Amino acid sequence: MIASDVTYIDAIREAQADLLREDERVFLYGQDIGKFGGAFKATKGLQEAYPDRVIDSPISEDAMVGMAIGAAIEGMRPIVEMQFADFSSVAFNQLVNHAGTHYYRTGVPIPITVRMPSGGTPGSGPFHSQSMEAIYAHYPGLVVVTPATVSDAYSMLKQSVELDDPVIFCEHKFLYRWLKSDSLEGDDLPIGKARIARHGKHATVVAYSAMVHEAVRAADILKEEGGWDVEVVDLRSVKPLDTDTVIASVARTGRLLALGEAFPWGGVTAEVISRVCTEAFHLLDAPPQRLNARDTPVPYHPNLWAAHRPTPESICASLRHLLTY
Amino acid sequence: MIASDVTYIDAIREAQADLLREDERVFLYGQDIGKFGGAFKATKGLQEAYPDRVIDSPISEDAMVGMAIGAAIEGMRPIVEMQFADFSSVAFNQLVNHAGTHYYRTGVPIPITVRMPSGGTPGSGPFHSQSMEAIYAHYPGLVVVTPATVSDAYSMLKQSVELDDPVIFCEHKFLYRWLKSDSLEGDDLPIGKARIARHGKHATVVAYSAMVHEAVRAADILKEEGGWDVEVVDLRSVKPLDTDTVIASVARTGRLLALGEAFPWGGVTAEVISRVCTEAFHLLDAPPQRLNARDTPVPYHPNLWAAHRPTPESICASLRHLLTY
Amino acid sequence: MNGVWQGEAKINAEIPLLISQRLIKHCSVLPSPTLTDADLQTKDQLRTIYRAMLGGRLMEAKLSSLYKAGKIVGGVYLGTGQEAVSASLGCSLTMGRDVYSPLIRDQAGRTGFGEPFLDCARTYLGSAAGPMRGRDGNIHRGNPAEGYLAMISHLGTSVSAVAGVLLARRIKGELEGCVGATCIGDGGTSTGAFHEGLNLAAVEKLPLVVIIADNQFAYSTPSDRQFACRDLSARAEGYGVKGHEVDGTSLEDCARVIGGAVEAAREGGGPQLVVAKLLRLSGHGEHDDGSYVPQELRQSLLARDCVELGAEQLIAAGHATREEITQWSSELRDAVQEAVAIATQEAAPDARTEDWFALSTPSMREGDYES
Amino acid sequence: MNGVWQGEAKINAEIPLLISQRLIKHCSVLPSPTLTDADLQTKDQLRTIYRAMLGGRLMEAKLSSLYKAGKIVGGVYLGTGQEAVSASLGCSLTMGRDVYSPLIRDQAGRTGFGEPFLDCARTYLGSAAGPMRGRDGNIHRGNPAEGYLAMISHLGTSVSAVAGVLLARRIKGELEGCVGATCIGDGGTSTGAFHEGLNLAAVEKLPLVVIIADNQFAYSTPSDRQFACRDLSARAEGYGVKGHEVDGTSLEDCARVIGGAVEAAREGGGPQLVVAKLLRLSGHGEHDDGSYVPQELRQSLLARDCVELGAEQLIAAGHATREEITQWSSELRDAVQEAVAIATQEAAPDARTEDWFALSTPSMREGDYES
Ligand SMILES: Cc1ncc(C[n+]2csc(CCOP(=O)(O)OP(=O)(O)O)c2C)c(N)n1
Ligand SMILES: Cc1ncc(C[n+]2csc(CCOP(=O)(O)OP(=O)(O)O)c2C)c(N)n1
Ligand SMILES: [Mg+2]
Ligand SMILES: [Mg+2]
Repeated sequence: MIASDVTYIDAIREAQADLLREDERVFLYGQDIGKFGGAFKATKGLQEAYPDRVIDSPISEDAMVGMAIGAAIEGMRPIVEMQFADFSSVAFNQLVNHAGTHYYRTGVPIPITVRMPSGGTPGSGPFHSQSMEAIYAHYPGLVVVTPATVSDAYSMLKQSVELDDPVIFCEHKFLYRWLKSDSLEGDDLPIGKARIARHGKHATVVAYSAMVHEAVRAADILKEEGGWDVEVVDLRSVKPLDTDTVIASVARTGRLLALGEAFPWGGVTAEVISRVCTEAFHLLDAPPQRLNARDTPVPYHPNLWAAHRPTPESICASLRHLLTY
Repeated sequence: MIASDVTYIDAIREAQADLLREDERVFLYGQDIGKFGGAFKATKGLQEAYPDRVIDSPISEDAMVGMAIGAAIEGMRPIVEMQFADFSSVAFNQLVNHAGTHYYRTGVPIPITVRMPSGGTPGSGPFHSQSMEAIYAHYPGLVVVTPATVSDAYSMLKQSVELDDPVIFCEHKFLYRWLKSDSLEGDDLPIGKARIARHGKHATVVAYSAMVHEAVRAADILKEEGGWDVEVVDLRSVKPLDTDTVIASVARTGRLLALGEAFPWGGVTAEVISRVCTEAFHLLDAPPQRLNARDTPVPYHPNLWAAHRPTPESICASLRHLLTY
Repeated sequence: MNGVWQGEAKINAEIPLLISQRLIKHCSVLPSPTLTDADLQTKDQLRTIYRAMLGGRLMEAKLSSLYKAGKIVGGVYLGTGQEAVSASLGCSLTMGRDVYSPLIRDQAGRTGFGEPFLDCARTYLGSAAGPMRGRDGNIHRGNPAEGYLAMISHLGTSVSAVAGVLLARRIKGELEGCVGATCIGDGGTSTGAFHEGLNLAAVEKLPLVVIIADNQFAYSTPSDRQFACRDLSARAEGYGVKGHEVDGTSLEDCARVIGGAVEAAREGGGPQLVVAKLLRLSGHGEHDDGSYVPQELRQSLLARDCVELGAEQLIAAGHATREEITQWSSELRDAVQEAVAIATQEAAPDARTEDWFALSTPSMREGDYES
Repeated sequence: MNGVWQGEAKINAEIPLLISQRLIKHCSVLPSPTLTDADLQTKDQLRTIYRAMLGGRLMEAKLSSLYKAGKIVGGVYLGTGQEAVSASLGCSLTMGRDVYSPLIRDQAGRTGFGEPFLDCARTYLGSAAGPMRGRDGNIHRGNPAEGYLAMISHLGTSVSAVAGVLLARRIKGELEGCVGATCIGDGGTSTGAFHEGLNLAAVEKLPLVVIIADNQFAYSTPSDRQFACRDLSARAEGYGVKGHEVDGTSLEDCARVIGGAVEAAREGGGPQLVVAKLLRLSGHGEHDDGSYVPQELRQSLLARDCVELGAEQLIAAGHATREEITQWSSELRDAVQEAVAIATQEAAPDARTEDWFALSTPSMREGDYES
């Protein structure tokens, strides 16, 4: 499909429509995803077209994932929609201990894709804003993807379902309607490959999901401000994490900022810095920098929310520090 | 109490006995902790002494933690025993989203202590061996402690219960009966302070929980082998993480190995390396090293188990690499 | 709009006037008041509950218009049609003595329990002076130190928390005469947390009242996609708790049955499970027009507006006059207006002076450990 | 030892001899066989089930002695006393067509379902040739590709997984004639996972059979600390599923009721919940002497040994002779011995050649990314 002005959420819907059409093993399961089309309309109209394969679930996240695991064992390719990523906390056990261990234990892989509407939006508060990628990436056995663009949302969802392994698909709610493109088609990079979202030579920002756009904005500001050329690497998936592309960028720039919207302890930024420092220490011309959300629940009020997560301003501040080191 | 030949599990039992005796707000809640004394006998005899404050729970980890949260709001100091840390996955939501957010949201802290029998032992397999500290440390609002010694098991459990905040108390099953001391008393360091477990000048190993002992063994081997003096820092708590003590040690040695028994993606080792590299980059004379368990479920068979986690041999290999860099 | 509610007009200023017109239209379907349990159905109690219902309705009407005017960010969730259930519970409890953990559709119950409108307005409007200080919003509020718990979003999780407060009181020897109560929707009963919590409370025989407001939908999901039993009250026996069913549209019935369940718990009868049948007379939130609710359900008895019906009941029983109700209504509307006016003018939280700490103990705080 | 079980001797070689002695002692308490449902109680079926029971008992006896000899690391969990329940389910299912997710005390059911003793021995002994290749152990085994699921430890989680296999078959149009089944203990019913899974299956009206083996204890915890209802079968109505109760010590009753539940599910009767009453005739695991089980319970009818009683029933009904049973017993003992002998000699997994990957897709594997 070539569309003009297609949004990130459109891409997710289209990917699911394509998957349902192309692959009989695919079915969708989640709360309010049927006639209602889902809390974010990611499945709008799909039940009408595929009444047996778009199924409304009870409010039972643990059983939703358990059910999907069973269906996957039986050869299906379920896509489970969490209404918000935050509610997957209740399915944590089935995800990490059942889906994540199954292939290693039994040799039978579990091809489920769990869609997680992730990340903050103003006014969403502590329980509708979380970025849980680090939680799922820490455990063995799960692929964790974090598309930042419309075409990645589309192609990576399709790839996720095609993978034989369980995939945690972190889709960013802030991008749903804000991010537009004139096509669903992109470069179709495979999961596991990072992309240079913006080329530069003075410093590397490693980001993913919505933060890629904030990083690009910050880079634009610094270009304007001081002629700095900041490179932005979009990780695309955080597990596998494309260390090679990150290190190649650091080799060009000598400077690294790891940027994420999740909580600060551990997580993607720690992993990125740790990998670069253990594997490519001597490429660094300055101490690496790190920027995450703050170590509190995501606050409700837009004033607080905006200061809780990294912003172009705070990214610029980090980068200035890094560039002038 | 001064005992001779007191084990790590004795220390945990004694701490609970003391707490029950000294503080009427303390009560214990968990599966089989009453008359039976708990799966590991950490509460042996305590229900007899305190029949109203040592309570057997149903197999309901979510509700066990929810109940403790309510009791804490009401001014009590519940200690919840998970039968194995691995089963806390089912209580993950109550821990991170209810206990962890409460103080920030309402101003009312939640003084619960959740005891997690953690870590691997041969033959325990994927679901009775996990080290979950990184999962809980990633979320805001929880203190995560990882005692490595008999006296720390004792004093840190008492401190944990005295804290107004929720504490994830990771006690290592391998140490339960293997680790002995002639006294419960130690230096009584507060939670949040790391300890130099072994002094050295050539490299720093940052470890915690059972891995402290493996690190010390490795250090002894290298001393013998090549006269190397390896310093071992016992983090004691991973959140808060005592960056100052770690950096002070790296300042002395110039070399860092971060060591942990948990899964390799993210986690304590990434956090340690990331902090040292961002805050004390120039103290490092060599790229930092990192050693964790492998990225699979913890295997059942002792052969596999022993190769899944770091061993004195693999630690020595890392250290040799580091020392001769 | 596809989803106009039969009772849409009820949130405007004319409630008491509408009542009298509808009284005539509806009186054929009205059950005659059964005054069997005279103690509980006192005039005072019904008047108190009704005022809380009206307060809830009017506060929420205001929240809805603030939302539509773009003055509230995030969601607004109304309890329209559920006020009789909610207020009957809230008014049966005493702040300071009892424990209450309301859910999303419990404005009336919160009001009945004694929460000032100002706390509500401040939370929705994100005032730094509110109980949640802008850190959390809308229905995620409470005053835990007073036994008024602040829900998290994850459905079912309050059940065990309320049980925990009660268990703590038992250990302290202070349980006598206390009740803990919480609400849940039909959809929330599908959560593991609900099951574990209710079972735990049953094992401990705690004085816990759980109200299931079975409003036929969980967001857009109808009950037959949520559970397969005839009626959720069939679950009580399986937990070994006392079960009750009640017509959630009837003030009189709710007051009697819910009040009775609270009393039973208070008097040592153990956990009580009350299933109230009604219809959510709004969308899931104010962003949702609820167009998926079938017309026949909107016209069924479940769709009766408990605020209208309650006024009819009060008037018919001689417990209140139309004038009094008009009077309450205007007093409450003023109180709502005043609360909103105050909260609107209060300072928003300031990120620069915000305490960015999730732990209360200073020595446990790591501060900003990023470079 | 404090916790010697009344039936301890039953795991030795003399089962059929013991049976005849006990027959005399016990016959007064034996219910006369009710042959109402003649179809299901065929001679063949009972003989098949009994052989699976014996197989389970003998395999487990061997596991216990291997454990005590230090030849098995980790835990050993026996189903002693639960064989009639377990085998009645396992034998009602057909591998390849049906779906089965057994739990910890289901050696007899596994045997009845068709798992070779060798798979069991290999898993317990950690053979690299076993279905779990030493990666997982003991009861955590299965052959998922054949509809024989490999449980994780977390109780309750299998219910939704079996439901998922069935839902998948429905979508594929292959559900006709299939049944999915799983077991859980009294304690496992307290988990949220059990509740969510059973409720989901009920909503989807899947052909799922859930057996609750109510063996009076969860580890050391007696049922009155686990649930407050009269009987767990009271839960069926609340889920909208068909409930059954059965004396778990009686082969005849288990065969009839559990076999009947499986048939009912197979024929479109929707989910079936069977509660079997019995006593765990061992410790929780072989590390536990079960000394907390009160003496009166050990001497109650719940403590009847279903293997002994089953032999009596078979003999009394003329379905088998004592000689046949002795013969089966020695054949099965040989088979167990042989399996253990093979597994014992097989190579353990080798860490150096182990594939250390948790993902099946090579391009998704990160390898050892530590330096
Ligand atoms: C565990 C969990 N999953 C999903 C949600 C998202 N959610 C919020 S309200 C709601 C519907 C609740 O329906 P019901 O319990 O019937 O209450 P009602 O809204 O009808 O009052 C859902 C799915 C949630 N809050 N918690
Ligand atoms: C969620 C969870 N919590 C705790 C455990 C630890 N555990 C394993 S078996 C068991 C007792 C189970 O009792 P029951 O369900 O009655 O089965 P039984 O052992 O009596 O057959 C417990 C607590 C577990 N496996 N899963
Ligand atoms: Mg509802
Ligand atoms: Mg049991």
